[in-house]
Amino acid sequence: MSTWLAALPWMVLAIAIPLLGALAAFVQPRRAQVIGLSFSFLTAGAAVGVVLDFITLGPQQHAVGGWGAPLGIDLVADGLSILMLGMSAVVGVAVSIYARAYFVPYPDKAPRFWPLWLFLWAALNALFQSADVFNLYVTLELMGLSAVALVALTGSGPALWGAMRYLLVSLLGSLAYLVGVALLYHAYGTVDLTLLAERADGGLQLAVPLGAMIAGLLLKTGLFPFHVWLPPAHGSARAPVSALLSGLVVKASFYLVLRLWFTFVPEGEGLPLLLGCLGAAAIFWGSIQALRQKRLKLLVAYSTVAQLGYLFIAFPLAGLEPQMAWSGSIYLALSHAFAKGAMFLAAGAIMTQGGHDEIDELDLVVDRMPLTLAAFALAGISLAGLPPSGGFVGKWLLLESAMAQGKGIWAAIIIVGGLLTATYVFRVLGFAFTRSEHHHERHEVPAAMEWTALLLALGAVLLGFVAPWALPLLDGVLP
Amino acid sequence: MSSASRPPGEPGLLLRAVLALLLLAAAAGVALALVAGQVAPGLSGAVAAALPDSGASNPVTAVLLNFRGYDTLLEMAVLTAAVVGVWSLGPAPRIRETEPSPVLLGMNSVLIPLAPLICAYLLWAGSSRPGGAFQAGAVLAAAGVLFIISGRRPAVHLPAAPMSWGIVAGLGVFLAVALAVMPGGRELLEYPRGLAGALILLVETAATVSIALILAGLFIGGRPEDEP
Amino acid sequence: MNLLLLGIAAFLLLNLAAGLWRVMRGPTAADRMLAAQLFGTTAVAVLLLLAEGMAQPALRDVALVFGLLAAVAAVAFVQRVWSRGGGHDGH
Amino acid sequence: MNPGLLFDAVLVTVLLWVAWAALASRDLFRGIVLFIAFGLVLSMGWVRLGAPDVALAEAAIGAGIAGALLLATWARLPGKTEERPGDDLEGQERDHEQR
Repeated sequence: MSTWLAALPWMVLAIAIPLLGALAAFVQPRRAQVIGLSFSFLTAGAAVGVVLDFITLGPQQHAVGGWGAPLGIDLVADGLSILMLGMSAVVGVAVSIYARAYFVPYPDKAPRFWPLWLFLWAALNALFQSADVFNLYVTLELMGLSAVALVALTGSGPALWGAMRYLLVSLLGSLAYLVGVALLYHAYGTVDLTLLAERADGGLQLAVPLGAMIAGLLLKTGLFPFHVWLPPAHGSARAPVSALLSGLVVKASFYLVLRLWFTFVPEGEGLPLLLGCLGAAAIFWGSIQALRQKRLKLLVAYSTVAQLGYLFIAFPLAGLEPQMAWSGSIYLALSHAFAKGAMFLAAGAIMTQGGHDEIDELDLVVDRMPLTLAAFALAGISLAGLPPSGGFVGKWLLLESAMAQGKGIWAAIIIVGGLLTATYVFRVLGFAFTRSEHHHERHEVPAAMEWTALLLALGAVLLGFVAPWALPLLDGVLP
Repeated sequence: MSSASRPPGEPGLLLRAVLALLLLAAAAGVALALVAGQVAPGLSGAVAAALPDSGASNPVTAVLLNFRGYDTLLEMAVLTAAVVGVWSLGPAPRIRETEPSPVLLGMNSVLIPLAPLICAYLLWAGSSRPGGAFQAGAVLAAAGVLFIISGRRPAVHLPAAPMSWGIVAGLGVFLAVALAVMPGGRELLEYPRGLAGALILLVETAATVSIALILAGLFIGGRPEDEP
Repeated sequence: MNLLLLGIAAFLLLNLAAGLWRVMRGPTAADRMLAAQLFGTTAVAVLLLLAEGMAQPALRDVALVFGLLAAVAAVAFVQRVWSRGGGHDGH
Repeated sequence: MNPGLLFDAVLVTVLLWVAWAALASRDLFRGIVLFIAFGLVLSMGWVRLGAPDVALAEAAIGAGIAGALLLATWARLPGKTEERPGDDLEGQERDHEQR
């Protein structure tokens, strides 16, 4: 890499480029597709720049305005940040390529999709790099608002209803988080995470704000029983939007839960156990609901509810073997982003082709769309945690951590959840291999929509192979 | 009231009681956290110390546009995204306004020209006393709303292009300034010494125009008709 | 001085509370709306008193903005609400 | 008695009461008017908290945009054209309950 390229402020560019792209796509609605796709590549390039900077130089910091904490705002890119940035870059590029083909028949939607998606991407990149609890609130707002608008883009009654519910939940979550921020500033006189970690002394002064913030974030993550808004929103959105919401947006609030947890390291057994139990409930409830769904996209959406539950199993397991449990949870989050993104993209392709997404009317879809079905199956493998996928690595780490501590009940939950996942994935595949009694009209599906889903699903599987290189990046982040 | 007669969609008594208890618990928690322990000195000392270098003598403006200007930049993105979201819902509803009475027209001819004046005043005052882009933009937007609902407007038929350029101006100029100061080893938004005051005024002026258009655009409630 | 101004401000605020009774009672939308308009006027007076009493001249700007923009809600009411629902002539 | 304290006590009482009344109002229109009044009182609250900037923003938004937006929205709600605006909705409710 030439020196001037290496000297560019990639952390800033990863936020500024998508913002500029959003503005450009908004003022040039007729060229929104071209502008949007170009800026997607540039954004992903900037994210890769941050990752390379981290690998060559170690954790990066950028004091916005030159003031530094506590007066100014600091941006930080550590191992956890760059994993999330990289995840957003890969899923983002795949969804962008897919969306360019997907929105060709909807010339009135495309000029709206691109600015909103680029705003969302800017918010994600800003969120993953921020080290300031108030600035994180602002990024949460930008992320929530653009995500809601993306759901409403569908325009149908159920989508608007889902978007409204999503908006209210999102605002409530933000409000709870903001109350926590205000209390933290009241007690410690700063909103910088590093300084807060130094000054926080436990007790009620820390417990109440932290509880408010985490409760708000759980609402935004959609952890059982706060998940009720998730299936209508994710299930009724346009396919590329669903992929972004399930793949990336819920991960952002989960990332923030982890960030707060790693910063303040709450003491006590009760809260981790509660989070683990909610996670276990989410796995069962989400999987059972997924099995009962008639529509493919709702099945995939309920599967998100279930898979989000897994991420929280790490909390009760982190006592003795924190490294292993946290690595497992983070790796599951990454591979779920890839797999669920691929699954929603595949569902969108199937819906475009047949004009519907009734599961028992899939009608030999394997003959017509082998690539898409392969994508769905590969993504399913990663979700179910079969080797050698990324999902396998994540679940294996959790399992090993549970066994090492003799907490067999958690191991059992992980395994049973995997079986349930495999069941609903195979239910879809089964109908895809059988002929339906009804005849359905068929539409051409652009090739780009098929192979982006497939590549993303392959990525979810390949994540299993890169684990030995990816997991050490987390050294120094985990408590 | 019995549960049978309550309107559909309204939560039942049990749910209400649970929600009320949760809210009470949350309020009690917040109150306890406020009372318990010490109150840390905030950042007002640090702000006062750095104020001479900030380019604004009003500490609030210095925080919003300089020390924590990055927050404000992202907030401008939030406002812009809100308009994009509203435009995505559909074209602006056609509302046939009632023919305005002569009283209204007479009042408008006084109030509407006053608004830009007050807007400029608030914008200018912002650097040294309470005021600033948001307040100024809101006053201007209110004048726009007055104009729209008075029935003498083709505001919805305003061509989309100037409106959308005006909407993005605030975030665009802010971002351009934030990035343009970087060459020469400065950080994002690190205004060069001596130029801070002028750059802040430039950013605030663009933001005022955008905020006014954004708020008025939210009132209109949809995209202009010639927008695809 | 200070005592007198803040006392008067508190008295005006109590007046405002009394005006709320009209908002609650109605009976017509115009009654409620007019009461709210009266609040705007009261608020301007309270803010001007506070500006003197608290020695914060910037509060006059707030009063100015209230005075200027109080009309907007009233016009919205007349143009969009009152004239449409058949308030004058019925159907 | 400290006049500032007296003023604040009245202010807080009125603020809380208006907030509650706006939330609990069954008549939507009355709720909107109460919300406009709430904005006014809240603005004075910001003044007493020493935040004239926020008071100014609240004044501009509350008096200028929010009220107009809510009223315009109310006018567009379905089922409004049959009713005379400002008909005594409490009376109607009473009638309804009697029936």
